[in-house]
Amino acid sequence: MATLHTVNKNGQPLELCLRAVNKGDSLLLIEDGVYALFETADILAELIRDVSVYVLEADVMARGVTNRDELDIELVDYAGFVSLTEKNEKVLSWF
Amino acid sequence: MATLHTVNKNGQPLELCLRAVNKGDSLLLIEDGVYALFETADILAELIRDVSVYVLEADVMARGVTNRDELDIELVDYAGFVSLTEKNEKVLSWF
Amino acid sequence: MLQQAEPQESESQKSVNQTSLCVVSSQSPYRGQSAREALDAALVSASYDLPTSLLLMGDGVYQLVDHQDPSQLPRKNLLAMFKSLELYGIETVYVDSESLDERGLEPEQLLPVYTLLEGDGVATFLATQKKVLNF
Amino acid sequence: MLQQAEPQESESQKSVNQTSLCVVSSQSPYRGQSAREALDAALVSASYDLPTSLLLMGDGVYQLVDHQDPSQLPRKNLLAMFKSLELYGIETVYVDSESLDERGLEPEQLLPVYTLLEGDGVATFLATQKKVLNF
Amino acid sequence: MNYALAVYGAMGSSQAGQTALSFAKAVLASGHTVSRIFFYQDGVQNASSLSNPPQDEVNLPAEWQELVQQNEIDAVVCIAAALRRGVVDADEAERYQLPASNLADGFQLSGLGQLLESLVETDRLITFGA
Amino acid sequence: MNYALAVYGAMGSSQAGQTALSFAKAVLASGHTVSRIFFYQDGVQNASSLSNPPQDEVNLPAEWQELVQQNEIDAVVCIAAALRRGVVDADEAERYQLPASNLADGFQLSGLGQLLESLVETDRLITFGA
Repeated sequence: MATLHTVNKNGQPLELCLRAVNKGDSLLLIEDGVYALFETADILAELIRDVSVYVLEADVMARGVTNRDELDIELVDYAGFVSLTEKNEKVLSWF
Repeated sequence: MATLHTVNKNGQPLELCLRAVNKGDSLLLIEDGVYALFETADILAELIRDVSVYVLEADVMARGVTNRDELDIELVDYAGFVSLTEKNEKVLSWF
Repeated sequence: MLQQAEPQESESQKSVNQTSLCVVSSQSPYRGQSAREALDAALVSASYDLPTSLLLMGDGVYQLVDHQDPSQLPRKNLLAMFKSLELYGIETVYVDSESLDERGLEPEQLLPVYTLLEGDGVATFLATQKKVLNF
Repeated sequence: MLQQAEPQESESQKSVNQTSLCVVSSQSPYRGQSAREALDAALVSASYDLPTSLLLMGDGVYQLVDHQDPSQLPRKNLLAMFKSLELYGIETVYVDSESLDERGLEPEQLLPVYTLLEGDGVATFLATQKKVLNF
Repeated sequence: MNYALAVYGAMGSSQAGQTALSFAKAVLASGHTVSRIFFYQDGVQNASSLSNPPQDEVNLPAEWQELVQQNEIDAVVCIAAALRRGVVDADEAERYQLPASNLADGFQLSGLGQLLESLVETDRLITFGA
Repeated sequence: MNYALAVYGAMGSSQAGQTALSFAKAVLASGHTVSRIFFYQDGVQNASSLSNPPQDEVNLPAEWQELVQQNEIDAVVCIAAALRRGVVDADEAERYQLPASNLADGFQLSGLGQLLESLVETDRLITFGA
């Protein structure tokens, strides 16, 4: 029963999410959560070994957050967000 | 021109305040800022060499935060809060 | 804000009975109404006879710190609500051990009404929950 | 929300002229309206001919990240406001260097309209300011 | 699939309402159903009939109103959360002798039971936190 | 001394209003003057006439109202912040053809200039952030 986790800011929400993910889960960074690409790229780099990590395009563009090419992180639009909620049985929101 | 700094939560507000204080300033922890007595007692212990640190009684009691006896941190009520704003020419609020 | 299921809601109540819920509460008790409103959601869930648990993480662990007295704020004492959770059918209160460590809190400083989740406990527990509601 | 001093406010405007103001902005640009409303306060201050500066700290430094395009949110582009600050009389935009470091940001990633404060720069600068308004 | 959304943030200090609105539109565009949107905590401000932002900003309550009316979505505002924060309909205004009401058309006040019902009965409940 | 207060938080997600209220009472009890309280950002919700919390909670707008009326304090709500968040007086409601008004008696809408005036002209401006 895979879970999609959304994270909407760094600090506590991201930390608690990291404590709640299981192998095979997915993580979608939204809103201020996309700043993790700047702030905690090292944590994300470790995380993507077990978890698929996505960022929401509208929020990335709004904030001028350039994707880190060396990281395997997929940019999704809102249709992609919906598709992630279809594929995972449960959605947990960390905020 | 001494300054009173108020901090109403840990994390960014406390960190930015630490970067803004000068020797002789005062720091008053209010609201969720009083949790610093639990979380960052080590930082406060270092800080009190240069800065007078106070905590607001109503918020300490509300949260069950026991004062750390080994720290020289004074408990003030709202009258004491007012008195601190009299003694310092400027009041900066970190939130 | 505890609500009982109305007679005409028996159909939904029936389907409610087929699952279980964990309310995750990660906000401190008195900053705003978030902690209180998370508890309200758990209480309403239990009042529908839905097996309900509560998981305190992050600043949410501050909700259980003993000897809280918010009468000067003034605010309602959340600790009093925790003392009566069992009466309202909340089965278990879980506390994330790592969140205590990060805050310099010892388990003895909390109201002793909880089960500690250590190590991978949180991830393992949440994976078994059919429904999770975050606050 | 830029306001000009009304004729009947000339007395207060006069006393306004005797001091200077630093607006400290420490929130990210698009979460809520905080960053926008801090800028508004700085702009109104400058419109009273009060010498006004802006200091970005913490998540506030994200306001200056270049190539922001919030049209999909949709939200007003804050970067466009920063580009015209000088026209409105905001003297200097200061950026806390440590806040950039913590966020893995290089100075080149920001719109080049700021002065970097390094080391004790923030504390020293704030001590010289007669009036400070935090956001 | 049948979706429900929970929205906990107000426009002044959170992006939750805007994100939830865009997500709801994408759910509908994908051919799914949105049966209910539940506004809780500060999210109750999304249902105010008195919001009037400047021209260059979105009027979120108006956007929600259009979406829920065109798609026959149940837009429920938690009554306890709303009363605390000064969002009331005509009935509550009369009951508590308040001077006016400000719940926008298309929204209805109801209890937290509606959130739990959605959590149990829909295929997905997506929460948009503050 | 002459004090002014700035309040940026709403009761749902911040303690700012409650803290500011207690502080204002202590300032007056110390023999000082409070000339103005300026409500900005989400703090504009402190001026809602429609808040109606349960009996065991404080009705903050009502408490403010009593304080400012008894002590002749200028209670100013930032008009731009308020319009965004759905707090309006009768004049603004008419101007923008909104269905009602919800600014409590004792408060007045005005511009940010009032905040800056207080910052410059009073001895102390104390900000209560969200």
